[in-house]
Amino acid sequence: MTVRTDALPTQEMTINMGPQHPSTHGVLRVILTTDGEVVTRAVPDVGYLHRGLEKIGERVTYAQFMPFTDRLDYLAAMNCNCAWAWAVEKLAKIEVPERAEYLRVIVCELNRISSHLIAFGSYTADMGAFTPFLYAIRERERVNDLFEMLCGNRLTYNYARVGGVSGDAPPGFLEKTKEFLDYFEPKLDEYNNLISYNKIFVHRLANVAVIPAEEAVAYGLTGPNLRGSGVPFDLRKDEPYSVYPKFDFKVCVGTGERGTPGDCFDRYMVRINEMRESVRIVRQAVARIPDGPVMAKVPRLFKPPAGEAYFRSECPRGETGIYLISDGSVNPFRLKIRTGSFVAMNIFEKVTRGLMIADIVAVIGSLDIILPEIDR
Amino acid sequence: MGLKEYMNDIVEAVTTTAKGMRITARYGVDPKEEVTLQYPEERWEIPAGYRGFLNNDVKTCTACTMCVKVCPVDCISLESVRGADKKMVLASYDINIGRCMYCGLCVEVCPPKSLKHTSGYEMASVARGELILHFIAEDAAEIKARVARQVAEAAVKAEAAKAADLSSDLSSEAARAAKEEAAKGEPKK
Amino acid sequence: MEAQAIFDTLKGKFGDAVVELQGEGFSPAFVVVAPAAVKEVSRFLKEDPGLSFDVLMCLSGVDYKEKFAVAYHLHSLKRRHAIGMKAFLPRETPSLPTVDDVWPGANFHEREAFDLFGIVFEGSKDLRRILLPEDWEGHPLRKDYKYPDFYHGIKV
Amino acid sequence: MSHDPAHGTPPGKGGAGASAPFVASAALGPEAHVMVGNADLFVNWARKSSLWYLLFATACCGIELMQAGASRYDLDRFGAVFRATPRQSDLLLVAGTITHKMADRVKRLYEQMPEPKYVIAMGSCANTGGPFYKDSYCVVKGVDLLIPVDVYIPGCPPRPEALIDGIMKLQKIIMQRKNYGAKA
Amino acid sequence: MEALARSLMNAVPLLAGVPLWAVTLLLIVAAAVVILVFALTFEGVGSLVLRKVAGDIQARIGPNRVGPNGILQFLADGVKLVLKEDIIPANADRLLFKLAPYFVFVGSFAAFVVVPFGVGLIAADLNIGIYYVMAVTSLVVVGVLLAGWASNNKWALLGGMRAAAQIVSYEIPVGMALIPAVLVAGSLSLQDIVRSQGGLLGIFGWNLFHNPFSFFSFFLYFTAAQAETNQTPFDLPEAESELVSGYNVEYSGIRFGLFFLAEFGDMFIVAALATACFLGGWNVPFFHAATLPWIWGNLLSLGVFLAKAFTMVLIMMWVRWTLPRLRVDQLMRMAWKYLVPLTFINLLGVSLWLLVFKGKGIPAMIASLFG
Repeated sequence: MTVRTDALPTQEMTINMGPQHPSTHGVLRVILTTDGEVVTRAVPDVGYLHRGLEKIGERVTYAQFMPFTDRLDYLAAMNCNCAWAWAVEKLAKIEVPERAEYLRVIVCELNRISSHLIAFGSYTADMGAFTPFLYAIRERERVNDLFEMLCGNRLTYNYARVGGVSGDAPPGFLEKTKEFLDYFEPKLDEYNNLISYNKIFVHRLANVAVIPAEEAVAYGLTGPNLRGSGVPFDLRKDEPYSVYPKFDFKVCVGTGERGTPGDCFDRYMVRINEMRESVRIVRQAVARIPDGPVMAKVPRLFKPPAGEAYFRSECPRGETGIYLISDGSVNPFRLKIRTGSFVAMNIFEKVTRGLMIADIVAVIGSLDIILPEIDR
Repeated sequence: MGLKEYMNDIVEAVTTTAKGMRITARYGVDPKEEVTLQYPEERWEIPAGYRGFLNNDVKTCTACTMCVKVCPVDCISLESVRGADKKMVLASYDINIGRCMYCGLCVEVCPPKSLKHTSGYEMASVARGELILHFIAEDAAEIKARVARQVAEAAVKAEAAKAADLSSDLSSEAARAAKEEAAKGEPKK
Repeated sequence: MEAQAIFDTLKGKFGDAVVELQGEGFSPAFVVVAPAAVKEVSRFLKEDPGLSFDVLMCLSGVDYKEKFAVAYHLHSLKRRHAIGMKAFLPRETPSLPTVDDVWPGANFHEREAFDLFGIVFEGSKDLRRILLPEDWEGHPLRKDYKYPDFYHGIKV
Repeated sequence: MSHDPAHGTPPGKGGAGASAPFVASAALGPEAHVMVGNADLFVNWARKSSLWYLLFATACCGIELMQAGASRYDLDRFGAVFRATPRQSDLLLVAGTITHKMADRVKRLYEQMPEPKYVIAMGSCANTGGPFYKDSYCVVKGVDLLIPVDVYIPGCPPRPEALIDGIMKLQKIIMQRKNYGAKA
Repeated sequence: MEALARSLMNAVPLLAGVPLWAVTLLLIVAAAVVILVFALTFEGVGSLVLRKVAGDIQARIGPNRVGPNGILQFLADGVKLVLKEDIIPANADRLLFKLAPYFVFVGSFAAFVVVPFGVGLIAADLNIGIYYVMAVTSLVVVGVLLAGWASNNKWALLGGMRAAAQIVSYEIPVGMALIPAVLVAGSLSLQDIVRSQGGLLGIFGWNLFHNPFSFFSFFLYFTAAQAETNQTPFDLPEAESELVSGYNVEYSGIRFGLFFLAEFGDMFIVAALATACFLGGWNVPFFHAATLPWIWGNLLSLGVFLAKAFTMVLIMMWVRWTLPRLRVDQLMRMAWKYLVPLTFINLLGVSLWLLVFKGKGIPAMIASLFG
């Protein structure tokens, strides 16, 4: 707390970047103590969207908890659905048919694209350029149309089931997906020309809030935040689950292109490149999807064997780990969901020391946090 | 900050800005790029499986309360009373769409497939009460009363029928007894 | 390295502080540790070159009806292996030493376990409620938690 | 304006239509029957056609609100621009779950808005607590326990079209409002 | 104005008895009303055009349901803002809070006086034209600072501080970038500057093509002016996403409306100065507007001037919807390390050019080659 006591004694100002602020990506409150524009301490205060999801998990059955996983991370609802399904299948050792796994990979990667689109769009909107945000939402609308055709809802899909998926792909779905991929791939280069390499944008992001590799590992960062610091750890490659080993894709790592590795620009560019990789995965999956059933034989009142399992899958915002304890009854006994945003918020206070107020907004955007994942 | 970097900064700033503005200009000039759907006039055609407001076809519904049990939010409230012919008669069937989360679990679990998603989504209302859809027009109490009367009538008819059977049994009893006497009487000769 | 091998090295080093290995039915096996020895065991798990568990994936409080437990899920980026560590706590005064100096990432997880279970982590940098409002009574994720009727005059 | 949610308006015609279960068509607000003079018409027209909504997105409905404001559904056609401060906005669109920790913030936001202000409860969470009605200990069961609500939009999350339908219904209500002349 | 008043009095016998000063006062008030009406309608229509241009660029339609094709949108906004509740925060500095919007609006509206709309269409052809504009537009800084301080809100305070730092430090490049036009025309009055770009050289008479330095100073002026009017690459004072809309956080109703109008007023002033000083003002290319009879000459020149000014405004809007926002320290670095040195070098270049070529630009020299 450096208080300059030379001629004019100045005092620090505490500002409430309160629960309602245009660029906190939801109801996050950051208590800033600033010395003019320079922030000396930024303490995040979370919990404004805590809805007690884990308590609900203990009171509903395994199948009934699936719609609640949509509300866990509503920008990547498919990934959370499938994470819950995979976790229960790992606990109860259920064999899922091949076509269901392919469908799950297709929808998870499509949802990763639409989640990164919102991350990219809202990040540029926080930096002041509002137009790329609307282009990103326009692309996201086309992904919504695909999901609406597949499972009947635009945002809270409730598509996966324990043992498979709720419904097979309607006719024309795979063609429409291919059509979307061909339409979407050139758009990424257009975004890069429009905003990613724009001088002002680069100056706002490069060398801001640098997270070195070992600090990212120590704080348990995962996903694009970890890969942005140069650690090539991707669960789909290093702890492969479902049918991911069948596809070849590159793990995008931050290389310090426009500044030092691990700065905001790297995390941003990792997400842009990851969208390209997801397009490649979905192309391969659509080309090689086998026929067959989409649902394994699972009794309606499903009672898994007693035991404990920890399953983690690669969600757009980092690793979503589900620690599931079952005592053999219809309801889960204990359910702990560990998410990427929760851990990203943990490092927020250390990273934002000495930055300016405009950079606080940049750091929130680069960590790509989302509040229901933090508060659950 | 060497002079070369200084000039490079300026040149890079101008070129990247120009590249960005060329793209926004292309969108600005080209009317084909516009994707707006003027909602009240043009509407997005809803795909087949869309999970809109729920609708229960009351005739085929067998009041088996499977949907009430499976709903994670308890937004379906159902009252039924046992009819004369032992089948359940629906007294009232309400779905509170203000609380429903449109997850579709009830539609999957409904045995007679009477509960289905419609493609409706426009039900903005002024009072919170209007968010409760009532699928049975009549008031629940009237239906209960009517069914109770039917059950009572059926019971009375059953009583009468039983009484009639009883008496017929008696008479047939008596007739058989008489026949037996006759039969017993005859073989002694 | 296999869970059994990890358990043996720990058993060798810490003796009776390491109670047992929950292997069967637990998909990452759990090493059960006495609460007092949590800090030393975790420091050893992190620093030992053979194990080098440098990532604390998840720290969760569990209410086993008659006793509490804190479950740590550890993963090593270098060795690419994972292990679970569990410490059982009495139900009345659930408290154990903190690990946020070993893994800085543990602070938010510990605050959440304190907030939702009431497990006190001694020596923690900043142990406050994280998810619930400051003036909330009770710890919701306990099995015997009764929902409050009103909060600030609003019906719960 | 908050009242017991259980009581419903008496049902209209019997028989379940194929798509529209019969609910009495929503009455157009408490002052539907009032005769509105010309001055009111002009003032109400002005208020109706520049509804600046507060950028207040707490949960999933916030994403649908953003998509309603974006290119395909374009709320800007109705003159509805998003404003960052409650001082300049006249429509509080509660989009998402309101938890108890957030409750007094919502009240403060509502009180900071200058007077002719309207509230739309968007989505099940804002209407009645939605998916978290039964088992959640920290969700406010409906935002009308905190602030008076003008229009409820069902849906979880409601489509952007449902949001625009709700806003158009609010515009009809605004057109009915009587500002000048003797109070009826 | 006196000459006009005297000619009016001779023409109209009825006015003979009225003292001269009364007639001139009446004329001045009439001119002021005309300009105020023009300014307010431009600012209203400007806000609608801004949202239409934004819609176009962002692949959507702007406001089109209020009135035929959205024309009455600004009227609806204006009436609604006037009828809003008048909120003054509890322990805000009430007097300064009320005063701030008027400073900002007066600051931006007073500059309309010297805008050369047409051959004779100018409110007051001050001989210190540009100097007067620079002086008056700096009143906006005072207004914004007052708004930031008086509304007793930390965000507003930060917004006000940023505005003060930004506008003050961008006054210098704006001023320096306009001086080349003054040097070429040899007078501060805007009418003279515009007349100096006339002649039958057509487009090449413009200051823009006079010499490479003045060509370069047009772009410097445009960037610095974009900062002067708080447009997006430099809209830090009311940064929507950082400071919850900066200095006008606590303003609602018509007070916010005044800030809103003043912003568009500034945009027009900046565009008008750019047209007058670099793009030949009301000069019709290859045609001498003054030769036409009185009415047509003015109308034609007014039309040409407005066309050029509106294209400049559209270009500012186009830049506004493309670029992200600078950070405060980058803003200062750009002003003091890039714009100020460049404008000084530019100024040196222009003056050396005029010294060496005795005041003739490249087009003039080429024209003289061909006789």
